[in-house]
Amino acid sequence: MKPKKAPIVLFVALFLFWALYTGRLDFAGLAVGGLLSTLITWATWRIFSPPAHELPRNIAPPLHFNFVWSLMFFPLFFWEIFKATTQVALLTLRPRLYLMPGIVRVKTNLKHKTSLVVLANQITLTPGTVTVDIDLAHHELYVHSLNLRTLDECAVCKDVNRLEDRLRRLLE
Amino acid sequence: MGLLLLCLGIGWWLWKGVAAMEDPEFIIGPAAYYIINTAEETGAANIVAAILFDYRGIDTLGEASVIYTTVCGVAMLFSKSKYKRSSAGLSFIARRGVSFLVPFLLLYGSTIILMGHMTPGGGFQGGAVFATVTILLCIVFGSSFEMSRIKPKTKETIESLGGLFFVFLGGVGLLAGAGFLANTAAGFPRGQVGNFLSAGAIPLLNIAVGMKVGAGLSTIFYSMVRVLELEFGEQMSEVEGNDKN
Amino acid sequence: MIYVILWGLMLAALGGFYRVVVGPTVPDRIVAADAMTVLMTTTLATLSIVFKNGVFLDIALAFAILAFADVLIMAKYFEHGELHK
Amino acid sequence: MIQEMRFVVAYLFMAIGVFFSLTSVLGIIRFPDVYTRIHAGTKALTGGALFVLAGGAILAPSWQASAKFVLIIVFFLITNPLSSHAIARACYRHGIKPELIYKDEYGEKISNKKE
Repeated sequence: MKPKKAPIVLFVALFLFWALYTGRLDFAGLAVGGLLSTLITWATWRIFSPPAHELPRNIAPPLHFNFVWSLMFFPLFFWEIFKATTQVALLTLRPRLYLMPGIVRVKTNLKHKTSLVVLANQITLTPGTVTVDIDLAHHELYVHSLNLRTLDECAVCKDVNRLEDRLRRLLE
Repeated sequence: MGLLLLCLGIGWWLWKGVAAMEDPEFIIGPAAYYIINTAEETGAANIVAAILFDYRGIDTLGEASVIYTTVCGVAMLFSKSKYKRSSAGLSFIARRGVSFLVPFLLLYGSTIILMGHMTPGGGFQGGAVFATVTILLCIVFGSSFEMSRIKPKTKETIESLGGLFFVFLGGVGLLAGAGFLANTAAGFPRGQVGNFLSAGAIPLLNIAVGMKVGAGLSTIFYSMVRVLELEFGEQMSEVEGNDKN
Repeated sequence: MIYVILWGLMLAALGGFYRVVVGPTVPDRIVAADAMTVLMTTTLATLSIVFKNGVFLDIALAFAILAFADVLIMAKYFEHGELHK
Repeated sequence: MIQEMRFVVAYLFMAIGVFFSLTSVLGIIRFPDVYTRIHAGTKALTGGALFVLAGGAILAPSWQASAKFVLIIVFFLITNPLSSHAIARACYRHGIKPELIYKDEYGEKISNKKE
């Protein structure tokens, strides 16, 4: 997201939050909401948008939001959450636990650090994996997996790379 | 097993207590008076806020000044050194996530304060949310970041301004010849129940208390944290240095 | 019907409480307590339907925010050995 | 008719959510060490809470209440992975070793850094 676009996006999000939370669509409510959103945007948009040293212009392309792909992305996202939940449920209901946990290093190709963070959160919500740490210098994630399946090659990396491709289409 | 039975028993007892609130015979004595007459007399839909700021406004002034006294006492007790700053925080994921959440939390706190006369909430609760935001910033980014954004002096100023505003609003009642902290009797418009501009001075008093509580609680947090650091700082200094992410 | 849902959520919270009491290490207790707060938030939201009262939803959101701050504070305390360093 | 459909769908969602919550708590009790317990405590619980709250949003009497349910869902989706990540990292940095582990590339990284 370009630095100039960030306050506008933040203002719209805050205003939407106000309208949804209070549920008042009369004039006074919307006016107070607009005033408050403007104030808070003015006070905090520097925290919200990525700082300048994180975003060297010539290397990292600005973050944008692909609206058409998001219509496909979010159903897939919820489907992944559902799969993760059923997987844990099936694991716990078995009489013997078949676990093969381990921590794996996964290399990613995302250029923007904010999209890396989104990827990390998404990994935590999808089947069998929790992000333990992030290495910003090498763009690597350390992922704790519930079931490695094989010890030699990285089966978790394939899952993560699939998610990463989806996220790149959404954000970069 | 005994623990389980105890939990179930307490749960059943609480459930009976909550369910009894549905019973109309539960409401007797002064409660019935307030429930029937509050909306008409003060214009506030939230009965608790009306009682706090209208029927017993002077008590609330006393309660708010308790916080001021606490801040003064804590600051006097632990004023041996200046605020020590540090930039140790949590990982980058937590930083980015919390920085995304902070504007929404601020808007949530101000919503609680401003809607205090209609929905549950008010100055004390919204101020607590504001203090939570500053504590989160201190925890996640390290205290030097938080203090560079919001100076400790600014917090003290905001707290004093909140107190002054409260007393000033009470004084308006005196000027109108209706007694200290009078609400509708002092000429504040009552408005329509459930609207934004209703209940006279109650929203303004909510704002004053919110300023006071938010700034006061975060100042107390910082003073306490400094004490922890003075006590345990020497033992833990060797753990430093493995947090460069 | 909705009482069955409520009892189920409370049973789940009781299981979390078992882990809080027994849990061999401190992070075990933190994880279980976090689970309990999530369940409590859900229970409060469900209670708003039982009593037909929107108050419980506001309380649920505030409770969720405080629980989140709690977990982060515990995590930092655990990582650094103290809060302010 | 539509009203009955709404009730059926909402209670179905809520029942699925309660089932997931119960299994996740069972996972917290049964799994061997902290890291695997975090798996159960994050994923299954987020899913369970999400389903119960979605059922509540369908069942809610007015659109304002539904909007609040949706806000709680979004809040959970943002904060739950954050807090579980914070706990996992803090555990490892504090020095709690996993009891059952087949491959550990993170430990190698930390020990390399210290030397």
